[in-house]
Amino acid sequence: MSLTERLRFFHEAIAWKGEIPLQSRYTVGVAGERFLRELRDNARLIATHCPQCDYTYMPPRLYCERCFAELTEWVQVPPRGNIHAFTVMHLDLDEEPLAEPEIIAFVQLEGSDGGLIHRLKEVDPDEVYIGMPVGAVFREEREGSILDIAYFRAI
Amino acid sequence: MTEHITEYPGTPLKERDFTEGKVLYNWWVPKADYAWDAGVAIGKFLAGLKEGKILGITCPQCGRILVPPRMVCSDCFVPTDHWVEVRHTGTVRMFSITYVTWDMQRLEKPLIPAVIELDGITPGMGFMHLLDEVDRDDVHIGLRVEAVWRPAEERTAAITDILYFRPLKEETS
Amino acid sequence: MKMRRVAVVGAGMTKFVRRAMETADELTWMASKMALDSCGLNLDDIDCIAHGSAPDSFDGVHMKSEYLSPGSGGWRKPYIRCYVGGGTGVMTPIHGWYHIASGLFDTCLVVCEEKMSSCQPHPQGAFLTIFDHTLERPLGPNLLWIFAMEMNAYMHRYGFSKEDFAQVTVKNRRNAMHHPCALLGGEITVEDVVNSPEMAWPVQRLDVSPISDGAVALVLAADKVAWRITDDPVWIEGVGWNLETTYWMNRDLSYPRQVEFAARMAYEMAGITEPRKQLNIAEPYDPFNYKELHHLEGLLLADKGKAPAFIASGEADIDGNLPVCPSGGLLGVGNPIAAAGLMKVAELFWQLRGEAGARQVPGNPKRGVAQAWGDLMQVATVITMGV
Amino acid sequence: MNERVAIVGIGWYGFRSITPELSYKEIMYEAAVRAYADAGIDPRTDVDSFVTVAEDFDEGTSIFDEYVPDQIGAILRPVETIPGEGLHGLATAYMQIKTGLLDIVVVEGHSKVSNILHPSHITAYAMDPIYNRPLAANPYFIAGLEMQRYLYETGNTHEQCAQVVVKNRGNALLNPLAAHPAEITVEDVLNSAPVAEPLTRLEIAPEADGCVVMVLASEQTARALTDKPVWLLGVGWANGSFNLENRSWVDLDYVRITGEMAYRTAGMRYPRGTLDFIELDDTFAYKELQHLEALGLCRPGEAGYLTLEGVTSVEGDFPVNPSGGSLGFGNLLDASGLARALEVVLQLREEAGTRQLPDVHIGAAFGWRGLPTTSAAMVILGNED
Repeated sequence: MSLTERLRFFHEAIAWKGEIPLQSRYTVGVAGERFLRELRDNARLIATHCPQCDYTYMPPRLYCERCFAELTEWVQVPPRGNIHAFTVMHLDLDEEPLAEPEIIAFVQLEGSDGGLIHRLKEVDPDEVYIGMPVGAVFREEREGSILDIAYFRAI
Repeated sequence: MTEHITEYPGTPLKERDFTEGKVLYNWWVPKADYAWDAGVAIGKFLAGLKEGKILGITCPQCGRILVPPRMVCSDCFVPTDHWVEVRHTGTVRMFSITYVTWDMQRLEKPLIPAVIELDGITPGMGFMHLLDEVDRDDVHIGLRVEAVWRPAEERTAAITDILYFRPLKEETS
Repeated sequence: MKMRRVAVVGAGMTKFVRRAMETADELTWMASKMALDSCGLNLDDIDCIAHGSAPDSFDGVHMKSEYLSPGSGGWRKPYIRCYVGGGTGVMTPIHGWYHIASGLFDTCLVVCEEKMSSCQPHPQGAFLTIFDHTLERPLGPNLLWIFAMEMNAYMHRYGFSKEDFAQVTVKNRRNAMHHPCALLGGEITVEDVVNSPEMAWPVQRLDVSPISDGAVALVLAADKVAWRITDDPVWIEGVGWNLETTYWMNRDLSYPRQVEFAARMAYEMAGITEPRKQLNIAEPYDPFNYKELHHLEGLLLADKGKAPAFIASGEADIDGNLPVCPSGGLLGVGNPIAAAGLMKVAELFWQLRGEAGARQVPGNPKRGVAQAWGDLMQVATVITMGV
Repeated sequence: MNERVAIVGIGWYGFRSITPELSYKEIMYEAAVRAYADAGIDPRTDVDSFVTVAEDFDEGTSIFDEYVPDQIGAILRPVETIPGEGLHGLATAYMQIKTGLLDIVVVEGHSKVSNILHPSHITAYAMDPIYNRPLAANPYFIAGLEMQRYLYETGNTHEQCAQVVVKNRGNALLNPLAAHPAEITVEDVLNSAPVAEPLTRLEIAPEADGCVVMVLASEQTARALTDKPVWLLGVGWANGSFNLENRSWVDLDYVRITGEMAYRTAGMRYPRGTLDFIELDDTFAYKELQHLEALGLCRPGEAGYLTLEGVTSVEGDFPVNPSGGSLGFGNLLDASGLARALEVVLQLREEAGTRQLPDVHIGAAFGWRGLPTTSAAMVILGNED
């Protein structure tokens, strides 16, 4: 038989508050080092190309997830492309309303089979369309992070 | 290893490689906060602690008085019943003397965690808590101890309503 | 009804290091790629992936299996992760075993990974959250507490000295000198161990295996397929896994019942009636030196309270009649939790094929057992292999 | 190898937005006791192995399998935790029995999502820490991107997605287990607060707590235990590309492969004609349409039309989510697949009360692990010998 006793009053229900207290430090990895240093030092985007699958990974990877070969061929990718999909976000990470809705887009970069997910600025949401050409805006002070790209804007 | 594999992948780093900028890295602190429903067994146990009581519950089939309490007996898979108030004295069954905190900071005054088997119930029943008011050399398996409670008005229905266990003084035997 | 036979046909692993530059996914790929190359297969030859990895809080990614799926070869493939704490390393090849023995698949890539160094301020801190969130975490416990208490209970019951335990660290670090991926191979003495700094009495620094990053992978294949891939497949003959109660504080920790139950399950399947005679190599789980002894007794390879004497007799050395941890174990090679257990299974694979190089156990061993431990002194996973 | 495997016992607790009256151990115990009574077994003597489904950060405890055995009667028995979809757990139990080593295996999955104070932070912690997480955006953006591209390429309309919500939350009105039944209109859905345009709040499945336990057995044992075995005819599961930047946003490869494997293992060549109904993931309304198309149960772009026409309603030719789906039943995170399978078992045992579908023999349950994953699993169940 199941429980012989249950709570009778709501105020008897106790919830114990707590957390998983930890911080995480992630190395960017073999491919990440090269990609993010190039981005930081020269404001340029580079990708890895798999000759066997003829697939260009952006962001670059150390290996091809399709054929598992190690990727050693790096190719230059221009900092512009077309919007594959975009969405107007209304909630922040705490699921609270954002002060200002922001646009997040998946930009397919020319010369690559992938692209970058980033914010879109300097454009009104109802002017944005799938296929719209956009370009990356690089920060002045760069430190080797995907945020070295401030945002994408229409070009 | 298969002899013809000579080189194994993996690039070891030193801590200073991070501080000296030899490698790039990202930082993230997850907001992993929870409010776990204590439910019937632990809810009642915590409420008991607030009143300065240690509660156990009985398995009708094997007769064990279970501390910490639980609504099902692990061995018999039978729902437990009959709450029992348990004495605040017990015996140290296992202990350690630790000089590091949970995240490996050095401690000058050691923490002494111990598993305390409480008196008057099934052998082995009890829970982990801390020992204090005892010198490290006097701690041993079998040490008789008693609970030291937080003042009633400061209790919050938590395991820390018991401050610690200390050696039993008035045991005459 | 006869069970379908499953063999290990390939293996690969990365170095075990204290902090790896590679991302967790890259480490996973390195081990998987080496395992495939070791038996001349490519990813298309693999039907399914059996992944195993332990706490997500180490690598710092929730649903870690998804983040590691590309590196595990999981792209457009059946892919399931299993996770039983420290026992994952030996649970995962068992997980792979029933993928094939069920008849659904013919080949399986088994891969385990752990990158503990991502957990800050110290990987040990992640273990705070394995304790009960309401009754134990408020006391600020460290995993060393529960190990120290178990070591204490074990010492107290049989009157062992710290020297009895120190000999294990010495043996395993010596064996690890011949392991190319080892983090702590080297010659040390019993005195070094018993004089090492006290962390959580009776646990001292050199009683403990190191925090590590690393990955290990195996390739499994069904009977006929295995013979086409390699001339000497190593068969998975016995599998067993078992979990004790959550309430570790109510248990007698001086003897690991769950290891015995898991071992009996595996021995029964493998037809092993006298383990001490029929097994030629043992790789018990050694995150702490006393644990190797504790687990030898649970695996029925030493009488209760007699494991230290067995080690001291020299029978457990590389040239003894039952070498224990010829790999160098967690104490020597390193302890990237899930990958540590699979390193032991890979060791049996290389030993039973005579490919262990400088660590090769002489007298071409036929059968070996590997075991992993995990959780709150609670889970046991056992696998026996033979040629 | 054992030939066939059957579900011989089901048990559950819940399903409501909060369950403050019981701890997670106690809801597991409640569901387990019902399942064991339904199967007529004692876990302490009859069960050979236990498989539980849990994720550390959903539970707030690392190495969660430590806290599983006592309340399901599993101490000192083989117990394994699968951090995956509930149907990955079912597939694991199926494989364990098929080996012939194990005869009766129990599967458990639960949700205490109400105990997670910041669910979006937990989902964000699953994203790639180098290329996606630094944006610190709410993970719903992934669903927004996918929905927009899906509607753009397939021609399905936002109204058709809204109709999924109307259908499923309406179905839930006849399901006493469902946590979120509602009588709503397409306009209510389209006018609800935008979250990640075009995705609105009512198109996101509201969360629920609860637990599902199932007892599986080999053919011989199943026939001895029950006269209403529900056979596992087919199983399938697959992953796609984890990285957002190289995955297909419209025709989901991992869902197609999952379906193909399930149909193949069930020996089913024409699923649309053979399946009587299906319970599939609708964590977001558009997902029901996308999954129907990727599983080959209708042509690309046709799912929305079929929904508006009522083909997928309980009166229609091919009922989809008679239980109410996650939208009406409640999103149980990784246990959602087990809730889908629970409905299929109830329907096939003709125990679905007022929502019982007439004359059903073969049904399927499909689960997706939710954002940000490309991981799915499926089982095909039947009640005929």
